[in-house]
Amino acid sequence: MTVRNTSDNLPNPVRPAFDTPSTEDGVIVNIGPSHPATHGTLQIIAELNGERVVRADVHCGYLHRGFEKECEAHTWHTLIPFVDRLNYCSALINNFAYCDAVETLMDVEITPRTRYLRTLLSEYSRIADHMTCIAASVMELGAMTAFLYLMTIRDWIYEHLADLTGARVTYSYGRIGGLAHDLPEGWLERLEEILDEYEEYIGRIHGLMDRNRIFIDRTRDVGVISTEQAVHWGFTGPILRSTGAARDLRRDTPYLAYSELDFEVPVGINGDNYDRYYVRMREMDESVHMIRQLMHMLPKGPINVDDRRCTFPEKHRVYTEIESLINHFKLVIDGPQVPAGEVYRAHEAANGELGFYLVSDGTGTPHRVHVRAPSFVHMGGLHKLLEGYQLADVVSTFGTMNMIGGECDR
Amino acid sequence: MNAGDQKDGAFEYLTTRKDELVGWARKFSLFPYPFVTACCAMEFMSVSSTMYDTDRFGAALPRFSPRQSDLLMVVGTITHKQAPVLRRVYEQMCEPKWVMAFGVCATSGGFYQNYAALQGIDKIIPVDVYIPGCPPRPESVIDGIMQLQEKIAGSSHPIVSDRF
Amino acid sequence: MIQDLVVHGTFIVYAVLMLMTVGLILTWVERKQSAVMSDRIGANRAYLRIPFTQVKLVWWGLFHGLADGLKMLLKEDWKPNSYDRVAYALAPWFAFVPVLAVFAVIPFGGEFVPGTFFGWFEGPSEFFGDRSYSMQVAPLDAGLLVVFALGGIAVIGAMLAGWSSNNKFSLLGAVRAGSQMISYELVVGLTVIGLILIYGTVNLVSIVDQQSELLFGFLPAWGIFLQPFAAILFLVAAQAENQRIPFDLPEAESELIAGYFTEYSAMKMGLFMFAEFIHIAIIAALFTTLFLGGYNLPYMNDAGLLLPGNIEVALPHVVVVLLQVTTFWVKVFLMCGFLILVRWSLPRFRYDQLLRFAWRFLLPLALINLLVTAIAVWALRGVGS
Amino acid sequence: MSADLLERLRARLVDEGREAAFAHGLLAVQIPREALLDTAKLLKEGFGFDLFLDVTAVDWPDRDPRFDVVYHFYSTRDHVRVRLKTAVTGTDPVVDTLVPLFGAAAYMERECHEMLGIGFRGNDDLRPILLYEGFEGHPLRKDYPKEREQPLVRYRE
Repeated sequence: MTVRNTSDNLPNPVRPAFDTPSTEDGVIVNIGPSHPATHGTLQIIAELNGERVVRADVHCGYLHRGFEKECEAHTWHTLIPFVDRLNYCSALINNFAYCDAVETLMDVEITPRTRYLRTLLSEYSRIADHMTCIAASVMELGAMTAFLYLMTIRDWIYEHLADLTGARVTYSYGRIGGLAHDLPEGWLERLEEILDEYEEYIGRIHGLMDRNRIFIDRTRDVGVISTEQAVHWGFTGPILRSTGAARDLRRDTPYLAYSELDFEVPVGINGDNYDRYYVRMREMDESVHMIRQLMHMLPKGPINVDDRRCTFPEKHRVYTEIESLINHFKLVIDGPQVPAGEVYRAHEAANGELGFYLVSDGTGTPHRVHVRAPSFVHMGGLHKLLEGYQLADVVSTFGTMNMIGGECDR
Repeated sequence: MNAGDQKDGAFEYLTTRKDELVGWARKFSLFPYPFVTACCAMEFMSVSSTMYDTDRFGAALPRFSPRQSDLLMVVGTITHKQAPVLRRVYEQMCEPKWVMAFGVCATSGGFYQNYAALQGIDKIIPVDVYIPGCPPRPESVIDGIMQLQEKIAGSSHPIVSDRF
Repeated sequence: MIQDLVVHGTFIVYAVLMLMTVGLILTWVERKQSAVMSDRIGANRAYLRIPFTQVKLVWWGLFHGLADGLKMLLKEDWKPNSYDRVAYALAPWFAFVPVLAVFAVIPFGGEFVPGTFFGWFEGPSEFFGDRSYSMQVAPLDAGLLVVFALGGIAVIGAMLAGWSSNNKFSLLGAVRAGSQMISYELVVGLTVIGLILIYGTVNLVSIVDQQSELLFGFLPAWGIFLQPFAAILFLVAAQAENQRIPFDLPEAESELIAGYFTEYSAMKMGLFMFAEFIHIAIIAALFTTLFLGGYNLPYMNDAGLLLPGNIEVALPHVVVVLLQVTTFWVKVFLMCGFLILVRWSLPRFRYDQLLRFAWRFLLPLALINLLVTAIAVWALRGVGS
Repeated sequence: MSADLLERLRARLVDEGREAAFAHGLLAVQIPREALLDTAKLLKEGFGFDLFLDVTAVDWPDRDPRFDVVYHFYSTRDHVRVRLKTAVTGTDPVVDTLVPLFGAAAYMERECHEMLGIGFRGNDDLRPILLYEGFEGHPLRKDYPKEREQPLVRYRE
């Protein structure tokens, strides 16, 4: 039944940058891709001297699913589900960033309600994403109970989003020129409840971790990076902010409704793992603050723009008017006709600058879709954060980097 | 079953009792090896934590060493680059072992029909349970685990074989 | 003579059975307690069907441990290609047996007079006469030293396992295990010397006996009241020797896969894991013996109750023995629960921090504790008393 | 302030004979490939575009310089973006590497190399990063069939 002893014939998919230790007592250790701490999609080939990492060679790509190629075979609309699966921790932010890019190219202005709703849902997703990141990184440090608390509250968020979108993780909720549908009855009331629960649970995490001597020892002054180095290596998002630079696209180049919101940009001091943890914790609080404001600002009105180039006609009109029927068919079969041109739009995703570079040749299918994925850039500079620290620090540093395979490898 | 395996009643009775006992032990002690790669990881985290809690089925002590695990949970898309790693992990696992394809990508490649994604892990390793969904809801994962338990309880467990 | 054999044989069987059961139950306690701590339900599906009926006993998932054990027995026993065969096969036993053997010197009850115990049966009563035994497998005068001697062997298991597995992660785990256990063994030893100073003996029975007295007429003279710092230090160091979170570096899951037993499968792995659980019980038993008055119920000695104000209530021997044995196990279980509570609350250390913690923090504290104890004992009793 | 900066940048580049125009919120500059390194240096040192966002390429199979290599830069001081575009031919798709200027370029150039076959002169570490050793062809080129698999493991059956 089983096939054995063929292991030696299996090819090695990567070529390490070094295969002999640089010193006599060095050992080369391969960590990943199937290692409990590397999320299954990263391989770190490290040279150890004792427990100290001398050199590290980071390989990603184990989750390269051909997203960009796949996009060229789909219409502008039907590739939204693929976009979801880039950063699957916060799929809605990807959705909206992509839709925003296409809308910019089409020169469509979204309705006020959609604008506020997208902002609200982006922040809501950001909470879920940061929660996943913190949960995973504290679990890798051995704190199971904190992990399970965070999972509980995240599950409520997932179920709540499933209430809205029909899916727990990958929502496909954004549409070019709007959203799939409006909020269901009672959704905002439940949101209020969840935010209250969130505060209680996050209080427990603060109690378990913040001043925990072991946690501080494990994360303080580990994986330190300076602002200059971080910018040099292209880091953005919480990792850049942990170094003390208040760079946040929501503040710097406001999009959606962020210019009308009151929020702070939390920054760290050292750029170490503890700062990254704490920046994420603070950002979640800011997100909650923003959601509370948005719940009151949310205007009434339509959610889809009245633009026949991208918005589907209402169902009853499809069944009664020939123009709408043809319009529907054209949108489904040919896709929205996006004017030729190219655009780069970036949103502040949970991990950093998520940019969509779209090239259209004027048809219903993109000519080229390129994603500037924060995780991928972060992996490019990861070795800087690992070298000189201990083997055990690989785990905590990698955890706070929040590498998401789908986004990194696309 | 060939002619040499003709058994009398008492022996058959003992064999079934033995299978029942071994099946009982094996089905309630499934140490999973989480081969977690993609989006399904989010649901894997959910299903193994508080709200859904696979520990209830005795399947929540993840052993990250393939030697010590019984159930290979392939969670997420397997790409051609990942395939040798998965195959190697499968080969390193000790008998008896079961494989669960968690989500459509592991089952069939999902909607990634392109050069990079492996079109279903059953092209390289045998699979016992397929769980559909992109990603599957935790309930369907639990259903998958229970179906696997039934399968284990209902199959025969040879104690003396060529391998073991 | 034959009577001694019978009694000690019974003790050995009882100790081994009890330890196995406790180990098994602890696997369940760990699962359930961690589940309760994180609002889960925990294992609850494994059932035992009473033969020839359809009655299924679930008992809150108690049988999951049995299923685990049986499954591990029936799993393929894998051996690495290039390895030291003997070392690889012996390693789990080196980890398991010393832990089990430590229990031999721990008294789990007070004076046991079989003749009186079986008072209402003619046969046993005559057979045993008026012999009396202290309830422990090996009544050694140097009991405490034996504990440390055997505890030192357990590290060899981890080292052998890591070395013979032909795996870099195992080797790293073994190196970590070696340095960690040696460092913390030292701390454990130093914390206990304070107690030895106070009690003036290394005989565990006599140590427990002295704890049945009262301090100031109302406080049980338990080690924890005499040596509170030593108790805390002992607990920390013992948890470290047990290699559980926050000190589980030799098998740190997210760093070293499964540490020194990464390459072990089936029951060999089971032995390592089981040894860990029994080790919890042993630590709890040692702590109980040294610091919590052992089998002593407060205000009770071998004769009966001794309440504050010198009120004595005599109890029959049977009741005393049963009470003592029960007290012992209750204390052990409470301690186990506490150790598991710690394990599920804290993140783990880093290797260098762990060693620094032992050498720069615990060791000086233990030395200070020892010094203060020595001065206090000298001042209270005078030299040479 | 930022509009002012971009206007100065545009004027400077137009003076050097480049094409520069605003499109969808950023300044897009078309440069010949020889000028890439100098322009990038000018952007980084002269105008403060310190964050290297992205490098990728676009394949136009029917056009004569077949590939457009596209760079995006961001200024963390002034919060503006700029896009550099340079065309290279299908027969000699090579540009200069930007690794000495921006560390972030290393990974992205590796990706661009394996995905579209663009060479980066001066970057000696162009091992596959998203793909694997032994993968033939460049999947993001329009002439690579989407479903052409190159499995590493022999299939069962």
